[in-house]
Amino acid sequence: MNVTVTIRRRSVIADPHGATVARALADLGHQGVRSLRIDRTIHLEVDGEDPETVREQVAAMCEQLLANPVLEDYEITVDA
Amino acid sequence: MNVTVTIRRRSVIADPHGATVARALADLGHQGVRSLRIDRTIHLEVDGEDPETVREQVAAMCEQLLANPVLEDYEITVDA
Amino acid sequence: MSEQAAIHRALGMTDDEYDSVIGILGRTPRPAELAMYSVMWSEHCSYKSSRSHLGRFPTEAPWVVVGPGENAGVVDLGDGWLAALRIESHNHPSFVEPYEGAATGVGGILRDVFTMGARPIALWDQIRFGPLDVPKNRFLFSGVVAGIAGYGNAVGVPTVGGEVAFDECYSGNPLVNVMCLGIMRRDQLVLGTAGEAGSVAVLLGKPTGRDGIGGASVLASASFDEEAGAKRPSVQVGDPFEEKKLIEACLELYERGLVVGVQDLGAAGLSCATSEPAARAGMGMDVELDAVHVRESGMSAAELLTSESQERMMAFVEPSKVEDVLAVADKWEIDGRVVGTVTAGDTLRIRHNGELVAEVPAASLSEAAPRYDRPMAEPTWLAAVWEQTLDHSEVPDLAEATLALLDDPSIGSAEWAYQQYDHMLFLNTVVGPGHDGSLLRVRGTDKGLAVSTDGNGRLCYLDPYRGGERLVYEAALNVAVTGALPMAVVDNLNFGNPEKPEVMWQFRQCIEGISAACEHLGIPVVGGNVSFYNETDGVDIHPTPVVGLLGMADPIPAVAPRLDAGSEGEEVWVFGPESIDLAGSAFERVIHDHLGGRPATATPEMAVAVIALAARLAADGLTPVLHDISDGGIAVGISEICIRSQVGADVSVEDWRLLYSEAPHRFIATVAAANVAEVTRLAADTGVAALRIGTLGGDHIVFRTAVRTNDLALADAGSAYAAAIPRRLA
Amino acid sequence: MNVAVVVFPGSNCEHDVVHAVRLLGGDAEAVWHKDTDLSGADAVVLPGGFAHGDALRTGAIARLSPIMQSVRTMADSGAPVLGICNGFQILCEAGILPGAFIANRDLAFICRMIDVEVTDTNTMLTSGAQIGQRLRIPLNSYEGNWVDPTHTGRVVVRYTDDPNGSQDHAAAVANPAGNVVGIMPHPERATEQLLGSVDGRVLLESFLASVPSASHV
Ligand SMILES: Nc1ncnc2c1ncn2[C@@H]1O[C@H](COP(=O)(O)OP(=O)(O)O)[C@@H](O)[C@H]1O
Ligand SMILES: [Mg+2]
Repeated sequence: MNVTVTIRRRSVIADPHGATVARALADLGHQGVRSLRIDRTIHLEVDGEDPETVREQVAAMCEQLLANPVLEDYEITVDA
Repeated sequence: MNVTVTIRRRSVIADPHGATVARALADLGHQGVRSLRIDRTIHLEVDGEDPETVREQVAAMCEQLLANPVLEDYEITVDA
Repeated sequence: MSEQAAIHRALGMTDDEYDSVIGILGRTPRPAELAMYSVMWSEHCSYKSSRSHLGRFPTEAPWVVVGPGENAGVVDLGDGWLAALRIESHNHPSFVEPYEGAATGVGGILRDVFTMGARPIALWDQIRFGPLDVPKNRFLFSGVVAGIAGYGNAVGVPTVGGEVAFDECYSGNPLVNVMCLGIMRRDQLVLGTAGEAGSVAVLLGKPTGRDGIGGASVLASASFDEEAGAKRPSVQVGDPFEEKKLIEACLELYERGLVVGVQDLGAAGLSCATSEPAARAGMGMDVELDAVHVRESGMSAAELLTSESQERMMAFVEPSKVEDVLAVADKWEIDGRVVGTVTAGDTLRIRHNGELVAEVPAASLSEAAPRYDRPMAEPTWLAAVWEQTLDHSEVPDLAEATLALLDDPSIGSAEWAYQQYDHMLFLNTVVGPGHDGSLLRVRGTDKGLAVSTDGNGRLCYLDPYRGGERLVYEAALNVAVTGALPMAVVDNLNFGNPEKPEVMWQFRQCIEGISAACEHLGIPVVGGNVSFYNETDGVDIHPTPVVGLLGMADPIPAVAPRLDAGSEGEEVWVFGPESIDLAGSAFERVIHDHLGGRPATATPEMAVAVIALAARLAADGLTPVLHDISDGGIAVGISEICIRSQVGADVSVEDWRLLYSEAPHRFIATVAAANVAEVTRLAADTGVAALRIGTLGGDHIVFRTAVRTNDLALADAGSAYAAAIPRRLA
Repeated sequence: MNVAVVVFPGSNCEHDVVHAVRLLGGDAEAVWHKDTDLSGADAVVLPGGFAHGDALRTGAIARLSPIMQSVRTMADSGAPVLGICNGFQILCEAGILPGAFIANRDLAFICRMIDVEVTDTNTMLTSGAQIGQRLRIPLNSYEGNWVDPTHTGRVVVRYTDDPNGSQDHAAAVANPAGNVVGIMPHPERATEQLLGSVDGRVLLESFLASVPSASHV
């Protein structure tokens, strides 16, 4: 099954990359950019039939490795 | 307008980090992971009325800065 | 044009070259064979335009263990220690993708050194770009620096020095050269040989993908034009983590004596790593491409044979030791596959999907490569350029001129770049980046190794012979000021299009100059690299050979001279001929935007004497600061000492031009009053002129001359020097 | 042996740490990350480098190595546990120290001497130093920017001129007991005058003094 994990930096945490990109865009003359956020999206192809079991398995991967709870929230979508 | 840019490393280009993460998941006992790809998703809020103009503007940002045209492809979605 | 011709031409092969392949095989080549010959016979791999000239280099000395011809040169340091060194260019890949291009350049030069059995202990980068007011050049410069940092830091080899320079001629064609130094115990030396018949070829490291397919011919050996972008599929991606594991695994293999030979996979990938070791051993080899571990499915034999996927090594192993070798690979978490067997005879046989895809004389891929004696002609414009001298009748404001020089990005502090490099790892860096030469201690001995890398395209443009000569002497003086004596040279010859007689002439002249200087210093050239076709839309870069010179201090000075070691009250002396030479100088470039005249020739006897004196002063600890005089002359030299030592200076010279003269064989020293007698005596003994030009003190740098006196606030000099690069990137 | 220096694939500074510890009269040995037995060790150092190539997040994969269980056990038992640079990042990823690391404020790798100030001497790393003592120690990191939304971290060494944006200018952070400390700059790079500074000695000497059997070797 195809699973997509979106990993989003908590808004309370500073984001040097986002800030730098936003500044650079402005320097390039793209004034109209109001806000900018960079997420990490992880696409996985996982064996399994039952979406729920797969989701749980991927949730475990997130807790163990894919996301850092101090910095990030994650969201799992199991594509049909 | 809200715009989402998905930036994906070309599949023919080596992805050392992706490979290392896949190996780590396997070591953790998550055998069922067939493939793994890490993309960047950039959420932008951009001034403008006309979706097409906004799309073009964001496309310019991708070419100039957001994506590395040598290694990556990008996809722009302008949310209604 | 026949379809066949279309194919071999598309692979960058001329019709004549194609015919000689037919001559060798006695038949038309199979596709995989054609692919192999096309990469192995590319300029980058075969040196077909340069081989005949490289023979000019002096390569012999009692301490040479391995000269040119192997992956790296090796010299004997004594007490059972050897040093391996090599320099490589990654110019064109870095233009296509600056981060990965520079990163894979670092990866490649590291492999050349640890292939020999040595542990890489330090890197030096020599990078040249167009002016920073052009956005593309800023992008290339910051990308290249990030790539060197990203790879070097993560792989765990410190980058302890190098060069950064900017000139219009590099705008469409940046130069990215990297030098690596490694050390090993004598018994760990390994060569790129396949060994006896029956020994087994084990491919170690990353899986093979379609990286840099045809990279050797497409990227490294063809010129640029607007369509550079079309060559992008050839981009290679580096993985320092994999390389780090590969280094540790290989070093363990050497320590345990598990291999008979090793060959890294660089340009031409498997084609090179099978044919060259076999040829060196006078053997043949059977190779099974299906055994090669791959990243992508459906790769053709030609693709597998020419892929430039990074972080791969070919080890040649006695059958009885294959298991141990695979176990070591397993421990370090890298892949290892048995892909071939060395055979008696000289035939390289390659199978894929059970089919014979190549059957060629192994040696023919390297040794039978075409040699071109390309026509040479002195450029018709040269004489005219020599006429274009400036008379310097009007005297500049000495403070303003010096400030302008300090603010020049080629002269100002390179800290913006080198503070991105880990330059302290391994705890060996005694004198690091930001000085004339780097000095590393060799732990477990009393020895110190010094390296300086130097290039000067403008000098070589004005006079390639004198330019090449002066580069070697400058590099030698740079290592001497750390207390070391010159030992060996590697060179990286960055030139334009060799099909132009002027370029070939410049190439030959530089080689003559470099060779002459090495002969006078009694040091060999032990390795190097040639990069041709550095041109954009038909315009060649200045001829830009880069010399990497290794020196040894035995013992290492207790306290080596440093630019930041000067203090209030010390006298400032200049040693060497008091001569004025402004042709090709930074002063004429920055202040007059001029490039003309003929640079002064070197004086071998003086060079030798000055180098010996500098090394002696450093070894005896008589001079807290020793600084060679180069770009910007005495004015910039003393300013650098003042800025780094946080103290002013008051200097006076009769003729103001002496402040900016870049005449060779001169250095500045600061000397405590108590040591002046001893220092001047040593100078007299060696026949080197000594001129006292002032003292350190105060918070201004004062320049006094017969016609004019100006003074420069130390603080202003310092901020101009520090901001020269960053302010242009902001 | 008394000080175990853990080597992950991608670690770089293990030899340097072993060298510095021995120089200061301690006894140190490198231990492979797949080993799980640290029973012979009185103290542990997680050295600098790029464990697992910094894939995903720095320290993310290393924290899962078999040996980390024993490191955690030692930390809980009150034994000295020191994380330097990447080692600090791993201790945070493992939750043994609070907070996490993000990219330097200016998105550039920084390798240079920096000035720090000791602000807390109640830890195994700082016990021999004075409050307010200034030290010059090399920094060498890209992700040296420490964040701690919980504000529970105990900052024991601060940058005097913050190079990377670290919260509270933190250069070193300790657990409440003070036996676990992570430090971003490299004390082992400042133990010999020949290399430019000996200011790292006071830290490593404190660390060794706190190691039961290493104090007078
Ligand atoms: N400019 C040069 N001066 C001296 N030796 C050189 C020079 N250019 C190439 N060589 C030598 O030619 C040999 C082959 O070079 P090359 O094929 O580039 O090696 P690799 O495949 O390891 O990069 C090397 O030993 C190198 O040192
Ligand atoms: Mg090689």
